[in-house]
Amino acid sequence: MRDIRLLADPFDPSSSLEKLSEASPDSGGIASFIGKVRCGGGVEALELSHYEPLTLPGMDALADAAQERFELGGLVMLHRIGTMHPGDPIVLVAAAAPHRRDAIEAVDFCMDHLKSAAWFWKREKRADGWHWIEPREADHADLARWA
Amino acid sequence: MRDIRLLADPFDPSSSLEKLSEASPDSGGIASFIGKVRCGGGVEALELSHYEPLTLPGMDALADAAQERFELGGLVMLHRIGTMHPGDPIVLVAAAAPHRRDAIEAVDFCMDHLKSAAWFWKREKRADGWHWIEPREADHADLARWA
Amino acid sequence: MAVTILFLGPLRDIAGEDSREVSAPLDWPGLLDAVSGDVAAQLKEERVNIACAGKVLADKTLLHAEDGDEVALLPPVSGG
Amino acid sequence: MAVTILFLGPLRDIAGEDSREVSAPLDWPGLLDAVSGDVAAQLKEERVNIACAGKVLADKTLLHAEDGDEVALLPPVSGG
Repeated sequence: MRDIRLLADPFDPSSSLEKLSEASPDSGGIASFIGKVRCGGGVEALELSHYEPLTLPGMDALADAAQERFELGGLVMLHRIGTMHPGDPIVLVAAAAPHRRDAIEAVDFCMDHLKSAAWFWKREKRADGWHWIEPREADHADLARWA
Repeated sequence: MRDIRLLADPFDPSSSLEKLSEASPDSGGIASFIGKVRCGGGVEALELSHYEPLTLPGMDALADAAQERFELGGLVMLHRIGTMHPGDPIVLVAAAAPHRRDAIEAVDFCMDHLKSAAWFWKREKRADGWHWIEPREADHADLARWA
Repeated sequence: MAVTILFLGPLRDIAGEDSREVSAPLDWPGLLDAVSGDVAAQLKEERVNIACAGKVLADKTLLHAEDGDEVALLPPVSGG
Repeated sequence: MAVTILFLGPLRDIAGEDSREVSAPLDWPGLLDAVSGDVAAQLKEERVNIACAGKVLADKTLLHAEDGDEVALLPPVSGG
């Protein structure tokens, strides 16, 4: 199973995880990461914009790279675009693999690239209006680990 | 939320993940690993035995170590004992955290320790009977990363 | 026909518009002239990329957009 | 009263029993005498641990089990 998608509407990470698990009976391990809009901290909404001609092809190329680098039985990468609210899932990366560390590292690898090397721009709405989010230095350092 | 348990009966990792997610509204990230009995390969059943006076206290101490080492908003560690069949979940480790890499590394850390340093013994039933599973060399190397 | 310049992410706010049509062909000096001074200053920063016709340019100063091409101005990303 | 020796994991198969009661006190030489030669050979391996009264011994040769203690013989683990 390989499911790489941009989603304009809310989604349920649990049901995607279960589908991956069912579709990967010979993979003993499934690792996942779910990123959500944080509650608290004064964020009222979060908007993710993207550039269609680059974003999905970039995610597909990232999935290719993960499948080449790690021995995987399945890979799911779902990423929201549009406006989200606190508690809403933003991203799900899940990998099924015969060996535990392939699954965990594939998720780590994909998340680092989605954070720093995928064509998304994020802004938050606070009481005083919208603010663009700058990339964090830590995200670039995380990405550099895979070079 | 902290939920560290040994389970004698089948469990549903998805519902535990969802509970962790709901209980950790201010953690933007939730990482997880689900280990299942592999289908195929001729394994008909898997039995995990343990030593009660050590096993659960050991998992609690592991959870303490993870919470000390990483900034976590919640931690779930569920481990089956008894007889399982292909497709059955064996273990769920899930960590909620404000920062992605804390969540992912906490799961990695707990799994490495559960594999090589927790008091479980595993045997598989194949067509010719039961076989004890020896620890893998790779598991020891994985554990050594955290020393 | 023309070249469409697309302002993405925070560059949209700096430009005050989503996109702008300019006459083809469009090269790097032409692009810097076609946008506001604030946007031009951003474009000169290394961390701002340019895509032309769906491809990110390895060297944005070699931009050469023709009739019908879309030129996307890509500020630093912040996904996930 | 007595000391209970508990055979865990694969040691249970090697011993051919789950547990055995022996008279207290029990020390390391006494333990090696109380079990079969095959189990004793396993016990001498570094990767086999011993717990006494719920605590894993840092040095198993310092075993000193008293009346009512449980001595658990712990072969290499394979969890998760």
